[in-house]
Amino acid sequence: MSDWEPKIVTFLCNWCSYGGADLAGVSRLQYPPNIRVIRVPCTGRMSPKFILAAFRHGADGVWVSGCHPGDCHYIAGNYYARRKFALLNNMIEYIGIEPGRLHFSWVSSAEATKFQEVVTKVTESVKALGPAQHYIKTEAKVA
Amino acid sequence: MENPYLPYPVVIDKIITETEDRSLKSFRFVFKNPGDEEKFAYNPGQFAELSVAGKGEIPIGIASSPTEKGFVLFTVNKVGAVTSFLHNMKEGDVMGIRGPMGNWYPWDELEGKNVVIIGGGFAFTTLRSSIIYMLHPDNRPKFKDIKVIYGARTPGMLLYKDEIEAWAQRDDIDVYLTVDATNDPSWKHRVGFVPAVTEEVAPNPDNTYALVCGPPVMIRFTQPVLERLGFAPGQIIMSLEMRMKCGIGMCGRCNIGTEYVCKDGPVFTLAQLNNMPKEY
Amino acid sequence: MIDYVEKIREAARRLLSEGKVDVFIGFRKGTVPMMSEPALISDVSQVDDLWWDSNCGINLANYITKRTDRVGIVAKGCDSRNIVTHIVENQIKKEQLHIVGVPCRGMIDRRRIGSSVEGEILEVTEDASLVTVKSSNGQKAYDRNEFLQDNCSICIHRNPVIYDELVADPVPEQENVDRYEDIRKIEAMDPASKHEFFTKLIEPCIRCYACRNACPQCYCPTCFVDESTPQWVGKSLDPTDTMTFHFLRAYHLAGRCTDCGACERACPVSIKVRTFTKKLEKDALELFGWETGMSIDNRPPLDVYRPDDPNDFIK
Amino acid sequence: MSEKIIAKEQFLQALKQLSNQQAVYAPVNEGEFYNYKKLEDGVEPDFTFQNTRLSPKGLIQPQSERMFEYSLDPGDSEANVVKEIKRDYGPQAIVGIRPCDAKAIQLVKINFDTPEFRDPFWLKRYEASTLVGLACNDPCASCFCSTTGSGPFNEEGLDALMTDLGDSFLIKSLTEKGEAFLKTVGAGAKDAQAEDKRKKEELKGKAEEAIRSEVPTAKLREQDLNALFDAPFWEDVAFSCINCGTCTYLCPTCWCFDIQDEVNNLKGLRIRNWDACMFPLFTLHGSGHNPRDHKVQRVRQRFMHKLKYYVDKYNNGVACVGCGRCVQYCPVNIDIRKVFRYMNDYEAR
Repeated sequence: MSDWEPKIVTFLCNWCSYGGADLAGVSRLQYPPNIRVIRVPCTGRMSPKFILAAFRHGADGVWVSGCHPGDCHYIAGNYYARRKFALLNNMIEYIGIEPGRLHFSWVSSAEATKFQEVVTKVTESVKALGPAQHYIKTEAKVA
Repeated sequence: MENPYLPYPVVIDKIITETEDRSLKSFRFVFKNPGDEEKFAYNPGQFAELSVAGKGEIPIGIASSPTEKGFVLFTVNKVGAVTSFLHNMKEGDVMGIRGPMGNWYPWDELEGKNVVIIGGGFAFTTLRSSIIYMLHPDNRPKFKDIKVIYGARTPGMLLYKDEIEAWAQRDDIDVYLTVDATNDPSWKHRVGFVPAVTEEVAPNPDNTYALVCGPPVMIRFTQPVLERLGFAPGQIIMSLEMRMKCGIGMCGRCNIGTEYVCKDGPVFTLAQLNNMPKEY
Repeated sequence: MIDYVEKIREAARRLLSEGKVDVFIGFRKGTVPMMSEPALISDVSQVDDLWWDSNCGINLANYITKRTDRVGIVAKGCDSRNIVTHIVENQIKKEQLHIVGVPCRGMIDRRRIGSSVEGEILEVTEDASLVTVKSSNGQKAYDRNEFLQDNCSICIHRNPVIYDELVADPVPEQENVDRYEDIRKIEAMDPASKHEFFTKLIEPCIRCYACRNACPQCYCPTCFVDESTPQWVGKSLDPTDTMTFHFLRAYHLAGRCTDCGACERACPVSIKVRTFTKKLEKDALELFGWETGMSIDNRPPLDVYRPDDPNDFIK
Repeated sequence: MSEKIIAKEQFLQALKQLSNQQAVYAPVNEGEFYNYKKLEDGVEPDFTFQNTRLSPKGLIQPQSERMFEYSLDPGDSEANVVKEIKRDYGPQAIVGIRPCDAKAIQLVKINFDTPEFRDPFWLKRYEASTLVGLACNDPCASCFCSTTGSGPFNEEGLDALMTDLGDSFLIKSLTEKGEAFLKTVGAGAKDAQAEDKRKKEELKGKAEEAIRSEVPTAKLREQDLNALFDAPFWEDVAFSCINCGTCTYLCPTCWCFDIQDEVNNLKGLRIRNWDACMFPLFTLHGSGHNPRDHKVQRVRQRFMHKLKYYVDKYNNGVACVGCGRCVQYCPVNIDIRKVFRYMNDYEAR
């Protein structure tokens, strides 16, 4: 298992965190290559279905990142998202997905360094947990 | 035990985009295994389940005629998960077809009769099958006058345009084409709705059967026209659509009263439908 | 509770005959012990069909979604909170409704009685404090409080929060109730035990969707389980799919569930499906100070935000 | 065919032994209710049940069942070709099945075994099954089997029928399969004596008398289908319905199913799952049109199917065996016995 590398499905908002990733890229900042980025218009667009779908498809971790509170391109999308995430985060842990598999962050398009730091932290945290065990849809277990 | 749920593997031999909005494509399939084509012996009016591995199955009327050998043809409207996937498939891809299913137009009964074919939009598929079948030299003598009334929203939405134009040139079939509206100056045929054209063409009901296939709104307005012209409910033959899964009368969803559209239908006379609950 | 029957009939008779409502929604006496059937009447002559007892646990708010006529409706505490939620979510207008409030002493749990009583239950009668069960093995009376539905025994809003009239004086509300003892126990488990707990919890599920459909808040025209492009959840009895269904059903009720217990009551295989929704109810209360359906002037918690909402779980 | 008496202890022992050789399903107490379970270590059959919560139909038509498999790997020469799954439909004994549920399997067989098509999945499981019934000495208050063409001691559709005589079971074999079962579990059992048979008759009489719930069926066939379809009582019957699948999934005679494809990586399955006429999706066309869009249409379909369409189509009685499951577990107390009366007694104006 030593060469195992986690796969982390990452949802980045178009206006901030995706820009942060872009800046990290053009600034040649090194970060772990474990994230698979999906761009969303706003964290407010995030449905819990997206996050569950990622886990169902075998993601070892999921990370959602958007604009800092107050900086939403759509004024308040991330404020609404934050409430949804708070409940979802607890619920995910409640059903037995380990804390440390689901992450949220606010990263602005200027925060390339923060982007680098968060990717590193998220990857380390997921890596420490090992491959996801539960809640993965495999071949249907039916007659 | 033969497994009636197991599709025959087929290869997509040809894909033809039929309409200007690209929502309808015709797929010509050839059977992968020799012998399957014979097992898939069908009559015009029947349908089959197109089976896309990983996506599911959809019931589609067979657009080719049994007189056309070496392939089967289906014209598919892009609406749901399976059809959208199918529209993106390519020539040479492998999929499956399962059937033939259901009953067919009553060809024995139609012998020696005049046949009026009334179609609208993309419901022309099994009617194409029927026309090709009747026009085949072996079959043409069995039928008397054949009239075809076919309408679509615009000229670009007509299916099988080249074939239809060719039929229009023949003298053993009368073709009346119409569109709801057009500003295309090259359009040489009628403009108007199918019911109105039917009224104008006024097929004589004596010794005549009408095969009617089209969207519900067309059927709703064509039916009274035919009745006014003197067609009895037993002379009006229609093909119904339903959500289906098994196609063999077992999964339970496509019934109208006691009849399963997949197995006892899809072809019913208006006389039969008049005795069935109005739930379709 | 049985003493409410005449009051409910009187209200229905008055409302229908005065033309104040077009229809009246209440319960009919059931055809088997400990069951009642939701019923709609539109004529005074049907008023005597109406019934009320401790087996009216199905939530009647489920039957008013998107109605366009004027409706009289019987409502217990929880029903009334779901009616509030319906009004807030624009499923019905307050002006259309005439709410006949029922101060509720709790519904009895037919499952618990079923598994506590030897033999087959033939008849169950009740008065203010006792439930008398006649079974194939004889007759016995029980304290009704011992047989309340789980959600009723921890209910803190027994009286309707919105009504046009009450059939009786309000009942005293239960106090010092620990609503979330069971949830805290699960929260304290380690992830593996949680997974095992929930796997076992939903193991009997047959995906009949009775829990979803009994819920007044489940009114989406197309439920996520029926969506095909994309398909969020498989339709077979695969355990991960079943879990996905229960998770998303519950999550969709975040900040909307009143813990009326209709889901659990409806489940034909006795799954304690409230175990999912109660967690969200608890969190909505703890994180946002939210109790569902208490006033038509409050926006639901996921429809609003505060700048100082919990943020410490976000990096 | 023979009748034997076997002590309960001995019978349970013999079942256990049989379960080492083949699949044996029997009612098992699951806490609040009983269900059929495969007997294995730690799973004890319990024949003191009234009936199981779920009918045994799932042992012949599993709620979810793999039909076919395929590869989607472009490198695979057989990619996208749907193939049969090789599986062993080894013999299975279903022991303790109630006569109503056994009759239900015969009703369902009409759907899956037709002159034109035979459903291999259903039939292979059916043919591999030995159905060993357990007569109902104490029918439930909501049972109405005797007026739907069955009865607490009905032998139809069974390979053998057991009767609980207290300390022992009287087992009567009814078919070759039943005889083989009896030989296997009844090694050392005595032939039933006249006294045992008398006792059984007595229990039978008592049980039949105990069924007080009844439904009228005599006029269903002569009723006009379209008149029933348009009858005014459907709105009232359907009002309380929440459109869940409880009645259909618990019902032993509901057979409808859905077919779904599922893909994992590059391998796929075609699966069939129980489906229910109560769900709007059941009949939703691709175009968005739905012939049974309203719940009253769906509720009507369920009852019309059971009590009129089936009756007319097959002339084989009603598609209800009177097990009473839907009566007891419908969350909103829609009672099919009432609908029987509405439909049978309906007089169109």
